[in-house]
Amino acid sequence: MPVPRLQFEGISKEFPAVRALSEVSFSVGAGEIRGLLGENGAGKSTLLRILSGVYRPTAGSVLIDGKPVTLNNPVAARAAGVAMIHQELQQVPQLSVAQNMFLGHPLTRGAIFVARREQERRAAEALAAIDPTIDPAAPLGSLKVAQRQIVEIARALLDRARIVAMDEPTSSLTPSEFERLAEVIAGLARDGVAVVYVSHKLDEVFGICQRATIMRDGVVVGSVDLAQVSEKAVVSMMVGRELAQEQHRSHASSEVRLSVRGLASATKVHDVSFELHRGEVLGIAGLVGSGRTELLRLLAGADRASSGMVEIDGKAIKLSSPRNAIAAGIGLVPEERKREGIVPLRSISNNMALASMGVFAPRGLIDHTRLKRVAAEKMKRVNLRPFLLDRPIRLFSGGNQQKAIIGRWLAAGTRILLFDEPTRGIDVGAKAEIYHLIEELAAEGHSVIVVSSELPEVIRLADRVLVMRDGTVAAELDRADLNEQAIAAHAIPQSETQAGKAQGHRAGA
Amino acid sequence: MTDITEHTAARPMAEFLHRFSVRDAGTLIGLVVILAVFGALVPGFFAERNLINILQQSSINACLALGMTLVIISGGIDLSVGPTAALSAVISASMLVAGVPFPLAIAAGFAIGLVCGLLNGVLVAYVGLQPFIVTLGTLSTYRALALIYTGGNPVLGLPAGFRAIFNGSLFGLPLAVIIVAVVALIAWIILKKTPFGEYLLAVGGNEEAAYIAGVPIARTKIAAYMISGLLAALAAQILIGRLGAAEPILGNLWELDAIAAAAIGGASLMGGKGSVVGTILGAVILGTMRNGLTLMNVQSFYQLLATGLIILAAMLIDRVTRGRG
Amino acid sequence: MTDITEHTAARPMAEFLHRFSVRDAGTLIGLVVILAVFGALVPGFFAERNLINILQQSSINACLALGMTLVIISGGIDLSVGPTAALSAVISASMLVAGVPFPLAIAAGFAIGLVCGLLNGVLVAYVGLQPFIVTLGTLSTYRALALIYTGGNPVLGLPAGFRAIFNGSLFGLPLAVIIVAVVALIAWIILKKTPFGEYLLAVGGNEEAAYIAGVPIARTKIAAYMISGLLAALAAQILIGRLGAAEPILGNLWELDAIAAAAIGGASLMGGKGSVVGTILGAVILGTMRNGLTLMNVQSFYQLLATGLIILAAMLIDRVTRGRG
Amino acid sequence: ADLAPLNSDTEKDRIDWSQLEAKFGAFPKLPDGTKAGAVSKTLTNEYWRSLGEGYKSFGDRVAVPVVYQAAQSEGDQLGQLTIAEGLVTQGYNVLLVSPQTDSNLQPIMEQAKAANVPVVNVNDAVIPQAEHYVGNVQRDNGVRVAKWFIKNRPDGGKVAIVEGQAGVYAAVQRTDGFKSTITEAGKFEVVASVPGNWDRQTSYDAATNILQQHPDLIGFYANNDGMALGIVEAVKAAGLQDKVAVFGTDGISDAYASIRAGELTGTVDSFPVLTGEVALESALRLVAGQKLPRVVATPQALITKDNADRYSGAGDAVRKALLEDAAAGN
Ligand SMILES: Nc1ncnc2c1ncn2[C@@H]1O[C@H](COP(=O)(O)OP(=O)(O)OP(=O)(O)O)[C@@H](O)[C@H]1O
Ligand SMILES: Nc1ncnc2c1ncn2[C@@H]1O[C@H](COP(=O)(O)OP(=O)(O)OP(=O)(O)O)[C@@H](O)[C@H]1O
Ligand SMILES: [Mg+2]
Ligand SMILES: [Mg+2]
Repeated sequence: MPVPRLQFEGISKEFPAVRALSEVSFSVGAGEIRGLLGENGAGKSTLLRILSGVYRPTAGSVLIDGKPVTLNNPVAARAAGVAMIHQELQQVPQLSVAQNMFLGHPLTRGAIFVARREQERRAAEALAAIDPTIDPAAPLGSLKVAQRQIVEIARALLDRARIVAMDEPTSSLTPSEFERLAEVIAGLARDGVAVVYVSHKLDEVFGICQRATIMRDGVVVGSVDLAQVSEKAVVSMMVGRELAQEQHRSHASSEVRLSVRGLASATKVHDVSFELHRGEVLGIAGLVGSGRTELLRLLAGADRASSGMVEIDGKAIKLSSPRNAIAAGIGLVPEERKREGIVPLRSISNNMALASMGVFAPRGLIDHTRLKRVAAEKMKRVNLRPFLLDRPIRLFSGGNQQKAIIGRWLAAGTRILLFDEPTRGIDVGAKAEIYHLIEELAAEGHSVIVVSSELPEVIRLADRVLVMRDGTVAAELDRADLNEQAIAAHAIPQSETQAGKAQGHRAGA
Repeated sequence: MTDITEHTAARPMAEFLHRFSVRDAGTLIGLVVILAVFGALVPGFFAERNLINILQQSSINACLALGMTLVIISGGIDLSVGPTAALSAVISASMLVAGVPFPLAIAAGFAIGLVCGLLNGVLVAYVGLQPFIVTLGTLSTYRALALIYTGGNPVLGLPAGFRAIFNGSLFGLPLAVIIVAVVALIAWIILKKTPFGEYLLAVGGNEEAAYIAGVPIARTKIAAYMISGLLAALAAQILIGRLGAAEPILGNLWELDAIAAAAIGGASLMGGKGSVVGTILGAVILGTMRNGLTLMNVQSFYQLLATGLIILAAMLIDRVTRGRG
Repeated sequence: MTDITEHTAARPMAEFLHRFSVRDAGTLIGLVVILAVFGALVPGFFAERNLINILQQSSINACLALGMTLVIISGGIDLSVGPTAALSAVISASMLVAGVPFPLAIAAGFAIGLVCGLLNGVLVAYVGLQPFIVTLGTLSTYRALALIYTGGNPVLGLPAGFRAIFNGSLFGLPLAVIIVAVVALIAWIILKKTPFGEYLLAVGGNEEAAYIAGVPIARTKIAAYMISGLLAALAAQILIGRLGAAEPILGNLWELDAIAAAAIGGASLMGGKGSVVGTILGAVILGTMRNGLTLMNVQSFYQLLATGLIILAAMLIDRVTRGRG
Repeated sequence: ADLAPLNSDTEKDRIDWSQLEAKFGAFPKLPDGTKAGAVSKTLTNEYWRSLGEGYKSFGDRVAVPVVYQAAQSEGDQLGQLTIAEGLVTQGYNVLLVSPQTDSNLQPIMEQAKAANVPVVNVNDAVIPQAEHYVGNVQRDNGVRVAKWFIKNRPDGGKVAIVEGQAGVYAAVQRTDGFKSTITEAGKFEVVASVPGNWDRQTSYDAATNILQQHPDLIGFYANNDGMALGIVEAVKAAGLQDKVAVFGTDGISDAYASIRAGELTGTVDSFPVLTGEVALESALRLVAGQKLPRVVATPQALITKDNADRYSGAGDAVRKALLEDAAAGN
């Protein structure tokens, strides 16, 4: 048997109070695309961060082509032939796309000046494989999340590395972008690169990987040949139990809770009208950039509407700030968790309580006992892991941060919940929990809007779906008419429909 | 299951850390080291009288530093505390000299502090200017107003009754020290126990997220600057009570001492972090140092050197006790 | 297809904005307004001689502010520029007076600036202390060293030959202005054209991302502080050339002017943002203001008031021209 | 009994330094172990260091140890108060203080009184409750320079003032003395009175601007010598050294050097060393139980190239010259 390209040997990593990895060992051959699967907090990112020199292991070693390597910092890792796409976008918004891609090892002229043109040309080449429309000279901050993620991928491709580690590279990407990425990855593998691919989207992993290594609570529970096992089997290895396949159940009543008429923003949303019922889950589908996030922000009071009116329970309300919206019973679980969701240095409990401080402080002083009790209760409900309510939220995995944000609105007694991509970066187990949670909320009489680019998610959850296109509601589909083709047909602007048809099962966005 | 036992075991420890953080312990160690050094070098350093002196001499800076801490936690900075104090002082004082009843004159002084803070806060929160540069601008502006108002002259002859308010003693402790201790307690309660404290930490920690969570960003910031202004006015009252006169140039460079105290105490100028206990310890460290150096009769150039080095040393000690990151 | 034509069409515009940003245009408008106001109020304000005066008087602050801009872009701040300049000045000057050849004495002054910056940088980058508090500490330390070195006395009697180096004229422009213009050009090239400039922006913009990308964080920060120290030393040489004497108390409050210039010019104290052109314009705005107010013989209290208000006004104008956010 | 607030410039209960010995006899014997504590404004200005030298030289002469401390910078009011409080607690027999402002050392007066320690306010800022003051008349600094202009520039002309830190007592008084005296004379016009903040560079820039606008200016008055020396450079740079007279205040050694070199026209020397000697002498006389008048006035003199040598010799020579002046009544 040939020497594996990449070998982890007994890797352990301890953080204060948490053992993130224990004795992780497995190897990846040259030209292999290895899936790395596990629930939130299983330790996938930690392992890859060790591989890319960001963390140092507490014990164990990494071997490349059979030789132990010291990966003390990102530069050493790069020198050893490792390129990595990080889960959290690691970019400098003030610099241009090309500058970001060459950051840390710029191309120079005469060893003094940055060869800007040359960088932009090479960046454009690398980007072309996935999204040729990204302008390498544009400031990175002006790009949308999805485009930024593509830049991050393209950056890793520049390095001509022997090992490419991808930590949820597609969390913001559309299926068509994923298709192109899949081709790129296959190309890498043909060239003998070892690829480690982390994703919570099992269909992607099944689509491009030969084998997958599955982790749970910091240990490897096994490596499987994906051709031999079912998704269900993999999932049960990940979560340690069988996940029941749940069916959609509707709790919608006829009582109109929220009524939106002619809502528009100055920029992206035009004349949106719809009704939301008590106990209803309303899905919003559409292409990336169709204005869904913007619509939710209007409803959450985060942006100001330029016209239109909103009624709750028949009473017109003004949504001039998130405070107003919250008072009216509306809460937003935002799309970009790190930027808009969490206060990194504060604990889980405090992050949870932020929107309902008034409730916890009826006489001016915060009742910490009550706050702790409610936090414990809500966090148990969302199954926070590890269950450390006083730990700063920044030390939790993305999925668990998301749970805390959902808990925030549960604690605030919100009646209308707006979810923007609620399961982005969230594992199958937690995803099922969140779906379940959303249903429970609906059953309790909450009204829910879910924006999602994953059509199966929309179909799984929604009683009714609005399809948005270019800032307007292109169609409203009832449960009976819900299927991916129907949504796609309305979401994609007519001229592109032809091209869009080609994309089979998940032709979503 | 294991999760639950684990976390209940971890609870009391976490609770304790919550109340007296590692960071504050680091600052405390810094203070103890400095006290020990001076105690060894200066005879009579630990005399009760001298210790009270240190507290009294630290009280004004502590008062300002508490306000500064709140502003810093909210992600801002207030360079205008000295001139705010001066403006408040000269206006209160001239009312007192004109025979206005004490409560009214004091209230006027506090009102000035609040208005100065309000202006800073509005420029930062509503207009969206950088706090450093806003308060750099008002630093000059408020000072100029104080000078113009008095024509540059001190306001002398404050009534003895007024001076007694801020200048007395209670249980052997100077009133100024007691007042500042009460202020510190209130600040601690605000930060740890009230929604406003939580809002400050959230706004400084991640403004965008705080906004989405319904935190009243602008009001929180403005309130922080107003508290800072109010405490500057309080410091001014204490000082003019002590001095018996109010000068328009009072409060020169106060901002640097206040920032130093807050920073030594663990406030991060990036926002979202800071501690009332730490700030008080920071102010006492600075006060102790001055007192000790004077008692050792260190020449002023070397005192300046020592001031610089001790600020650096305090930060280093803190860094070491707390570990990296 | 359409996409491609679109983005190539957008390129030249983006290029242009890249070179002279909207933000710089805002600062320029601020300057023009101030010039117009003084031009209307002060006869002879636009005399060539006076305009040269303004440039000359702005040159020292501009020199410091350029270094400050780089430090601010890297996410730091350097409060110690004044004392660094003082230390460099008195050491150069005493060597000159002792008869050391000019180049050696000047080099020694520059070396002092570099060492002061190095210390700041190491404490910030390797030890991980907060820049504000590190340079607050070294602010006292370096000043104390300058005072101790000279015993508090100015160093007088600098050789005329030395003074001519920094004090002459070329093509009718004072050499100081030309030197600072060259420095500005170099700073612009560094920021826009070299990897180091990118590293500065990256470190200040997102330190973690920069670290992961392999940017040498520590070296980049240290270099920024060293450049700031070096430019403080250069400012010191220009100043002692002009005054013919080096005082240990030279450079008092220089840091505030330098920060004000950088901030007016668009640097964000949160890091990752700043412009060489803007900073130069900011320094000229402040210089114009001083010059104009002096020529109008505004009384000192009102000059102080005007200084404060104009800093605020400059920021407001900028805010309006640039729009929210 | 409440004392009226002190105004050192006008107080009636005063004596000239030259009369001390005549009125109160030879220096008395002091209690054993007498030691004096002194607090100055700052040591960053030669004036205050010279004052300390005066304390020390007189202390050495009568075998009294003197501790001389200073705030870390000019304007550090609370720091100075801390220092002074430290000295009170340490049990010095007499305190000599030169306050940063009129009021920042006020609490010392009470603490010292409680500890039965006399306090002498030496120069510059004036504590209203001070029972003892030794120093010169601040206003007179400006007046003397104004008189020089009136005498030596009979045709009058444009003059300018460069002021110290806004709001500081000495700066206000000196500026006012100059301005009112020269304006009263009629032929002069004060075209500018701008802040120099005790700073050489600021003064240089201010002077450059003023000269450019008023090339026909005939003179500058600066509130201290450091600023005056900055102005001299500006005047030289403008090529006007023959036309513009520049005066400073304090009489630091650099000013003397510059006067001798023909650059600075003059300065008002207030003889800090001598002032220090007189102040300590007065303070120790108080310790010995003598009742001195509230104000002991110390000398000052306008120094120009003509008389520079007379006032710049060793301590005793200057003392003699000044005693002669005093006897001559100016
Ligand atoms: N810097 C840190 N300090 C302390 N604990 C950490 C740190 N980084 C990660 N952890 C903890 O280590 C564990 C593993 O986290 P990791 O991010 O590797 O999980 P993951 O498998 O990538 O999860 P996700 O799918 O949500 O990205 C989690 O419990 C997390 O809270
Ligand atoms: N930072 C930005 N700079 C420029 N344009 C932006 C930015 N963010 C969003 N946009 C534009 O605003 C439009 C609406 O974006 P929005 O995020 O609301 O869409 P969305 O349907 O929610 O997409 P997504 O699924 O990515 O969240 C997009 O067409 C995009 O071009
Ligand atoms: Mg992860
Ligand atoms: Mg979106």
